[in-house]
Amino acid sequence: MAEHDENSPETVAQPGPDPHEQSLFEAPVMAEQERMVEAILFASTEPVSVKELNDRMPHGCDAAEALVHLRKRYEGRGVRVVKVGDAWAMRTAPDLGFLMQKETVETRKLSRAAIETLAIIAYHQPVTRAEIEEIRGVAVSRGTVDQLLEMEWIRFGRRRMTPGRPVTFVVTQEFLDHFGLESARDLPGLKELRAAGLLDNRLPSGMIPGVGASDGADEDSDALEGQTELFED
Amino acid sequence: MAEHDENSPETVAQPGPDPHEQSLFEAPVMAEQERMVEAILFASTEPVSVKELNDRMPHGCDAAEALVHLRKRYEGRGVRVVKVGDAWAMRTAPDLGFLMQKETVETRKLSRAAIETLAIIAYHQPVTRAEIEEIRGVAVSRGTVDQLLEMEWIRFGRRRMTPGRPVTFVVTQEFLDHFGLESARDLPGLKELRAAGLLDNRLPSGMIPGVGASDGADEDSDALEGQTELFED
Amino acid sequence: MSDDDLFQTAETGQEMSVAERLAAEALIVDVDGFEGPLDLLLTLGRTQKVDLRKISILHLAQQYLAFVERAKALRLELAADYLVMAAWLAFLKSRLLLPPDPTEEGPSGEELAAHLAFQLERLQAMRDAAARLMARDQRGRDFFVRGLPETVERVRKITYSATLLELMQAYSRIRTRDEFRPFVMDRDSVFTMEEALGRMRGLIGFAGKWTDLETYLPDGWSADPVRRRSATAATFAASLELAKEGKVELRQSDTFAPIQLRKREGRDG
Repeated sequence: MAEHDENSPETVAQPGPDPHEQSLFEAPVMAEQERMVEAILFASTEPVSVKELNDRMPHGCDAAEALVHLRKRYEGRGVRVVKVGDAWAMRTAPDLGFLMQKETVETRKLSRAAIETLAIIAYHQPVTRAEIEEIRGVAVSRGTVDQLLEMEWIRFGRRRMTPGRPVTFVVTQEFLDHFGLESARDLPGLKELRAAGLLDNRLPSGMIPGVGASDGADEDSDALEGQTELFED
Repeated sequence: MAEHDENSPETVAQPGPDPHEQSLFEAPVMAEQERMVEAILFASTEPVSVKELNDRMPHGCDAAEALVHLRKRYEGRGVRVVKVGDAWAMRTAPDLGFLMQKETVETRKLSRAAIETLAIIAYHQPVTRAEIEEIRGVAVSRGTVDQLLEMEWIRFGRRRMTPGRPVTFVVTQEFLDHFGLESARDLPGLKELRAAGLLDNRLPSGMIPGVGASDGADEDSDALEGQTELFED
Repeated sequence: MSDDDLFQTAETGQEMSVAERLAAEALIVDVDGFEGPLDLLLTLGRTQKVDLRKISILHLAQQYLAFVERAKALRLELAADYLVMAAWLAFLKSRLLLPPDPTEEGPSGEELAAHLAFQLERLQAMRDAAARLMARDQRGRDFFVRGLPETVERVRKITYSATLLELMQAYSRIRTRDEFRPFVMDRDSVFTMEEALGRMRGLIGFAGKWTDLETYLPDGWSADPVRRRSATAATFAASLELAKEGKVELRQSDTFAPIQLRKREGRDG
């Protein structure tokens, strides 16, 4: 602190200052006063009143006037001089609030329930919740469907023209993009899955002949049917 | 995030973005980028790296260039834009420190041992405990190093590739920030000390008694290497 | 090594007279600031008021040894560093006093002294550097950080990932779950006796004439030999059951000739 003698507080804030003596020291120029207000407002943990500014600044300063200049200087900047009650503070410009967020992206694996539900929708679309449950053999939680809707991988399709007019689910373009599919038709049927060794059967495949074949065939026609509906709307 | 949709990261970061599509979103003008850097630096007590600035600003921004403009703008003001290692921060001008009595936090008084140890680490980094002891001629107490580590003024550097693979100590960004240094290269008198050979860890091996002498000798060549490394980059 | 290790004042003080204790404390005040032998040498060197590089190591060594003697006289415990340094200085002193022995290996007394001077100079340089460092503008004392920082909100954006493979595996899992029942049979190619019985019960009402058993095979079970075998066996077993029940009559004209059946009239009709 030794090198800043020209503004040294000792000079103006020494104990029991004599008013006559003080007048010997001229108040700093307005530009300097503006700097002072700027530094005080910047470093303060809470808004500072004009009185307090004047108390902290050297004798003869006019914090109110310095504030006018400072406020003008910060107009349109990323930081503003704002009045908070009777006091003053510096704040970041409200339109830049979005910068005060730091986004961290975390990638998680989709839960088993979610991916199964998604698979059923993809292969059977348009499909109702009841149908999904029938195929999966377990109830589909609301959260799972909501998650898939939120991810925009599924959306509501047309209502079924059956009693209760249940909503159906279909996959979205977003889904196709994510999985690199031109259309849901491109999803391989069970026969192909089996050929590719993707069926995680624990039984030797020879023991269950035919099952995949006929099922797969059903699937195909089903999927095609769904597709037509999907791409019609 | 709603108010800056045109630069929304979601828009440009969707899977498989088309490079042509990206160019549709122009980065904000430099004046606007400067405002953004201003707001981010202003709002943070910690120095912010250029990388983090770019991460938080809209796509296509050049924080490094905006910083050049901003730093210039704040020249001579009550608040300054300062470089701290690889990062940037806003700090009040040191000549206005006298206004801030209220803000002053009573810092823990460091012992003479701690101050000397800190200086040795700063000027000789990366430096091993044995080397510190050799320079000071006395064992370094655990408490001293712990205190400096706790204050986050020093941290562990890379291990020496010498027998025992001793850890080294280096100073931190926090240290640079506290003492208003842009980098460890800016330490006062560094050049003169180096020119005088006083930062060389030269040691006729095995002839000096006392603490850490032999260790120091082993690490001799390495220390020189380390220093070069540090001050070259 | 802290100063406390250096002189065990607390314990030794108990046994001393007041005068002795005062004398001891006087010395402690003197040495209180010393952190180690180099530090002490540096201070002793400074009292000679000369440039460290030109310091008389011999003179310094003598002063140091005198200091250690004095400290020992006060029965203060000296730390190992001090004693090692004392021994080394005594050795250095002897080297500096005696003419160099050309047959002896190792650094000369002058070289040792020069290095000691270097060490002292380096320590002094570090002390000065430390002082300059501490004299700098310091954060929180001379310059200040933002008083009211805005917290940077950490927005955790979670993206879920799934691969096409996982999707297909999930679907396969669901669709093949039914296959995992125990004792799974080839249901497609097996025509059970129950099925055959059910089928024949519905048909025999019209079978007034002898008809080949084979005509009772269900549609689509004749072409594939595997299926045909199963259907034939089931139908045959069913016809035996029906015959047992007295509902049909069976006949076979010759070995391996076709089996024929017809509805049995009369008994319950």
